[in-house]
Amino acid sequence: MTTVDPGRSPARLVVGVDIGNSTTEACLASIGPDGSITYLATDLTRTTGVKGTPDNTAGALTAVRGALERAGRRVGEVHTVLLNEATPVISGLAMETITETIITESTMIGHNPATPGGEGLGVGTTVPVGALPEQAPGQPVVCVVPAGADFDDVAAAVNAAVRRGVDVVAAVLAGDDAVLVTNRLDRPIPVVDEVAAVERVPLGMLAAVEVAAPGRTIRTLSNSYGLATVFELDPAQTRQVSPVARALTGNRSAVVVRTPTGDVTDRRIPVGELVLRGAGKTLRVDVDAGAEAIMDTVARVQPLDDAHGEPGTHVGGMLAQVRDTMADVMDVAGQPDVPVSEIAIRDVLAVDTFVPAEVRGGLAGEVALENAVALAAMVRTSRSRMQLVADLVSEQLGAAAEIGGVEGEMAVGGALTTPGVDRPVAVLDLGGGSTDAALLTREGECTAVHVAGAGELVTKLIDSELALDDRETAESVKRFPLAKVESFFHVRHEDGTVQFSDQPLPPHVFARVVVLTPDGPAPVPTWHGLDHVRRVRREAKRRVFVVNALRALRQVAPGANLRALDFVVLLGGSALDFEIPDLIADALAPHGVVCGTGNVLGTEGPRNAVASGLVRAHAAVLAEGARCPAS
Amino acid sequence: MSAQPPPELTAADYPLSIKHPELLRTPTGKPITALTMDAVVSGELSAEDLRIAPETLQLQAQLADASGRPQLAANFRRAAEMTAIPDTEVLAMYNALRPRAATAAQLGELADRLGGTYGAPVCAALVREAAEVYARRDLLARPTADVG
Amino acid sequence: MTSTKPRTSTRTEVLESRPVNLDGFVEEWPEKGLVAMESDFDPAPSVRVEDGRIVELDGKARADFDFMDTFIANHAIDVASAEECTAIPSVDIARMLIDPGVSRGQVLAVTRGLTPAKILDVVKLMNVVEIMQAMQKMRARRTPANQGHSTSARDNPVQVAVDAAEGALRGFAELETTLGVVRYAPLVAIALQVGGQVGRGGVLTQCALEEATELELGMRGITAYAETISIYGTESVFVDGDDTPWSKAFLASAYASRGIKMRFTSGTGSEVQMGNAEGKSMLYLEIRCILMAKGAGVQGLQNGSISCIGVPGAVPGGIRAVAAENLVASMVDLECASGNDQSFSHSSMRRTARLMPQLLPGTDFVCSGYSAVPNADNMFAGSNFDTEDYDDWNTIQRDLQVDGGLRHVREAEVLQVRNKAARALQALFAHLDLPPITDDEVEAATYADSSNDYPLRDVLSDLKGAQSVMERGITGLDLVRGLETTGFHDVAESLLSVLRQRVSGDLLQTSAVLTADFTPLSAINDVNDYAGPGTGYRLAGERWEELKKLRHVTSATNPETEVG
Amino acid sequence: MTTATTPERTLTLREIGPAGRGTRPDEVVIAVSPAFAGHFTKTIVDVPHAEVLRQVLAGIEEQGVTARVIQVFDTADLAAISHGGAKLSGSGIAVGILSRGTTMIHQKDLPRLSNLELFPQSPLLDPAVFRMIGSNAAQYAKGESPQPVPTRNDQMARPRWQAKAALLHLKEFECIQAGRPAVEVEPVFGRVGSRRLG
Repeated sequence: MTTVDPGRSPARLVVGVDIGNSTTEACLASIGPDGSITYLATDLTRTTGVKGTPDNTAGALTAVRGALERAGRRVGEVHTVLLNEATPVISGLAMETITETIITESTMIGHNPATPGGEGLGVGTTVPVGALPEQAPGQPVVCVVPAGADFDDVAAAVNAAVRRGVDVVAAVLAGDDAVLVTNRLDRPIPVVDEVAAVERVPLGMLAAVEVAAPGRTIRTLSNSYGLATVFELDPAQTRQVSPVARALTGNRSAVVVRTPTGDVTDRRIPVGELVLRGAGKTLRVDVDAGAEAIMDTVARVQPLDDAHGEPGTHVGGMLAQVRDTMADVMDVAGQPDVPVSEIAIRDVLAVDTFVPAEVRGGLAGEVALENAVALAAMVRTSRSRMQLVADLVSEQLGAAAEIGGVEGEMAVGGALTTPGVDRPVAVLDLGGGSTDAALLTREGECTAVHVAGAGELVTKLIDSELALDDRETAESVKRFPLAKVESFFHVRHEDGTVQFSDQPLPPHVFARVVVLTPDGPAPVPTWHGLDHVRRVRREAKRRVFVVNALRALRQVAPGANLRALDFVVLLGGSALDFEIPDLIADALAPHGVVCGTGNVLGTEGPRNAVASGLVRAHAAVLAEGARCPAS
Repeated sequence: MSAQPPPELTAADYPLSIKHPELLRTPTGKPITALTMDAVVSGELSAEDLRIAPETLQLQAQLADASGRPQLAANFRRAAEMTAIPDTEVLAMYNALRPRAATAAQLGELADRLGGTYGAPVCAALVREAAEVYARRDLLARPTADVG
Repeated sequence: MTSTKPRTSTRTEVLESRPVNLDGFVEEWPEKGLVAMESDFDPAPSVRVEDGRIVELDGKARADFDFMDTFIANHAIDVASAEECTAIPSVDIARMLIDPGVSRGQVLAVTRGLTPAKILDVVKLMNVVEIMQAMQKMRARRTPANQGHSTSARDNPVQVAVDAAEGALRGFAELETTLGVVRYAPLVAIALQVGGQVGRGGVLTQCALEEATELELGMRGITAYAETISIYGTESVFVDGDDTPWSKAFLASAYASRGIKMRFTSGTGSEVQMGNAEGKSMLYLEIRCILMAKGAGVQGLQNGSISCIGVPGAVPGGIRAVAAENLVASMVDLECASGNDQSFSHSSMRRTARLMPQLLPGTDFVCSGYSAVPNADNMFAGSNFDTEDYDDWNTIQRDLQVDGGLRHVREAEVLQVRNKAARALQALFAHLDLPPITDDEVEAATYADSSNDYPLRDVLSDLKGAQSVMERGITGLDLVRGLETTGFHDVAESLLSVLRQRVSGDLLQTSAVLTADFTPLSAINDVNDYAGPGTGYRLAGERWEELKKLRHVTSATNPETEVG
Repeated sequence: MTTATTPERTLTLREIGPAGRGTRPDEVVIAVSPAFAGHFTKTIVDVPHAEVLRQVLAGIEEQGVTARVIQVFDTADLAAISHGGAKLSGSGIAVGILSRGTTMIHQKDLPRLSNLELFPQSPLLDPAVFRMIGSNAAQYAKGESPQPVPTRNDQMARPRWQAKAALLHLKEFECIQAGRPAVEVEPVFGRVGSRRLG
């Protein structure tokens, strides 16, 4: 420290430090008295604690020391550490299911067992298999078989009844025995199996059983007029059963029982209101109105001042929790408390999604894809604890530490070091909890916004839409490409190319859809095919990142006109994703925007923008150049 | 079991950490008394400082001999030789000694490497003995792998 | 069904319903090795030395040796005294073993030259009381001890830490853990180490895993010792386990070269269980394992059937054979961690009887894994004793005045160390930026019994944290630093003292443990000097006063109150 | 009909020739050990071998896949039996079954000591589990991705079954006929007290 005298030293060593939600980055540079910058080294480490809190100090020090080590410089040589004004951003996620399918009076079985038996349509009265010996010949019957019955015995009982003249036209089984039973019948009939709650099938009622050939779907029971024909319905009754037909569409097998008031309904679940305040207005929107309605409302109250959810609902709970977490984070000994009332929700993103849910009243664990709304919310506070971090860093390193500027502005500064980029430039920082945009105009004016929803929401959508119930697997599906293991020695990638290997693949991935992680293929526990998984993954990314990219850029673009943007530079961890940058670039292409992943300093890729931006800004001040005014 | 030179330490010198801390050094040359909390907190110590030195294993071998445990002493002498071998290579050598994992020539090379590169004659002798027994008991790797 | 069973007596029904009848029992089949220790198919003892080399062993010429014979002949048996020792009548050696006038050292001078069949011939002469009598003298360390398991059905590190702390406080000298989900290992091993040191400074810990990871955790100073290095009594089973005596001997040296205490594991029944006993009795094969371990120069052995206990447990005299195998380990001067560590019987009476041959004479570790968690949380598939048995165990120690290594501890003390262990781990996780432990978890851990009593953890974050421990190269030093800077100075000092021991190598000596004042206590400085009544380890003085305490003891001064 | 106890079925394996390699891609081979349905008639927990085989066959048939049964005589090692079966299977998938009930699903390209699914705890295998094993084997043969059959665990299986399992293992080894090649068999099911074939 004795060797550094800011007044006379020819060059001073500075370190820009960017404390982000998940990573802390450092950029070490030497600045000449004329403001000329020589970049020496960068470093990256995990952020310690929540961004904007004193816990960040440890990570900041690690990054500074790491950069110094790479450049072969000593701690004592550092003149100034430049920290970003990192305001804490906390995001929360919630999901509300807003539809529910209910079957009453056990009217319908539509669970699509993997292996139904026989083919065709059988219509008759439901009779338990045990009562077949007493059944009088003549009337067509549908045989209902309870759990535990042996397939040989069932086949023998049906064959015996048929030989006596009983017209057994179809069967419904509890066990997974349909093929076994049909293979043993003298006269084949359609059989639907794996009906777990078969004891609740109404007996003595008229029922229709339909099974289509492999690879085909049923035609009669999924058609309202087919049902009308089978059950001799009048137009009013036909209107009533149309939901049944709709629910069975696409199935290979189905059972419909005609009961006096049986029905299938698709009900909307009221899940409460979202109250949005901004632009001098307070608007309310029902969450079950769906994402489009919510986002329209959000757009009408821009800029959003605050949002609340109805107490007692998931959304209400989530919004309250985000607020509380922020209050806890800001709670530092020796500092005045931040009242919860001062912590506001500044953005909300709603996304339509669906969750596979078991149908209420179903007899065979039928699953319906229910509609749901996923919400991401973000809270910011104007207060930060960065001064504390700066003090601690200064004390530990024995160097000056100053808080150097607003993140968005700094990010733009750093992005400008990407080869081929010039003002006006917009950056999109694709993070874990929020997506941030900033614009630097030709005149040097800078505006920045943060919007809710980023990588974590994508993971959540993948997790629920594929019914994985395992965030780790969902995270892998998001991050790595898919493949199908076709044999122990080759996989087919999602683009259709085949890759062979010399070593046999591990047995647990055999015949499975896998994600190709750096540690090798990991199975995705789903019965869906590769194409479906891929579609879900890409849709989730599109609905979050593409929607947010457009939303955020519109907020910073002059006159909300995307065409007014020339260059868009993607930054942040998710800019390293293998397809998100392409998805965003494709969406921006029609607006004539050049969009690509940043390459900060020509070497760092989408990393280190803010840290190097801090250095640039500092150098500019030294050279008494113009500085981007705070927005 | 060849006779060892007369031990300099006796059972009464155990435990060394209490009776003879002055004899104990880390592989980095620090005395054991330098392993203090202050040194840990200030970051002066690295994981390397918490390893055992070959000289210490030789001292423990003397104690084992002095208490009538020649096999234990021999193990410590092999261990003293192995302190110089990197972790991954130790595991690779272990794997080479598994049944039908290496050919006679490969085991011979392993013994030579131990005896030459690492100056580990006792370990080398163990590997040569294994090679001889494996040859007799059909436990060498077969030239053409038969995984069927 | 119309067929009727013959009428049974009400008494038979009562007996049928006794738990012991849920256990399995089988007839002997000596030709296949399904026999404990008395088999006509075991070889007769013999040894012949030429030019300083054993050329005949138990009726086999060197050219016919399998690799166990070769390794034992080359490394385990003292060639100079082999012919002379093996010539001593077996009955004389058996008598030396139980004669208080013959010292342990004098016995060792004979046993070092014995062949496997000769050792079998000796112990076959001994009944279970004589085996115990001999064990009392031959145990390597004078002071007996015990080892505990601390695991969690959910791999919850908080549970592992607090149950380790309580276990250490209750007296376990060593603590062992393992995992359901292996990737959790780094967090659970850290938890075991921290919890153990909170309970009692100087406790040694280990995490049972596959060799490479287990060695790595040891090398980093996150664990202190290892014991799951299995050996087998026939060549074919040894090869099936993908090892040989030479590979295991090499591994033993690898551990020592990193300053890490290690013992092998073997036990009666494993060979017949795998169908390759080669027609030899279970005990004969186990004696071969014991001598192989001796020859490898490993300081000790975990034996007593271990995970195959159901096999000797089902044949006549099987538990006598298990007692004998522990004795043989001790009489060839190895540390013996003597089993009692796997679910053994549905009958409590039988569980207790199986323990007596180790508890009464005392062994280096009476259990090589007493479950310091409820058995449902025991990831070693259940132990012979668990947390429910603490009070019974303490009472048996007090009734018979024997030291089984545990003691009764008052509730307030238990709660205090559990709470402190949870808080220490909470602070350490925060310091290392590992997934947070909440105050609710600390509170739950303080008062919990099983994993069901804890809030669920975020497994994904934990696994990422566990991975980061490995990636960031976190070592024992980082744990010390973290504990020190977060104010757990005493815990940090204890852990540093344990780490310092690996530089000294003192824990590598036979039967070494670390006392509460961090003195290494091994067969060198705590020599078993039993020489008959009134000598050797006696439960007396301060330790006996400690063991007199139970949960409920009526006060003699004021019978309306309890002491405790 | 559900309450009536079904009469016990019997099983004989009628030899129909040497075990050859199958050509149908839609077949699963079931390879049984030397003492299966011969020296022994039931598993360690008294599930009749007739029921074991019937349920595995049913699981395969329900998936629309065909099955061939072979009996191996020269080994009682489950991995060898299963892998040998897989090599003869047209689909490359086989189910190997030991007399005591221990079962494995294998695939021909895997190393012998590996497997697709292993059910080592013979005391916990009941007819329903054997059905699921057959079903999964057939799904592998079709190139589908079945969820692995849930494995159960019981800490007290050791004291109750460990020694008996060892004994049965030894007995099965006694039935090995070294050098006798595997044969293809036709399972013939009957019912106790009835001449009617199922």
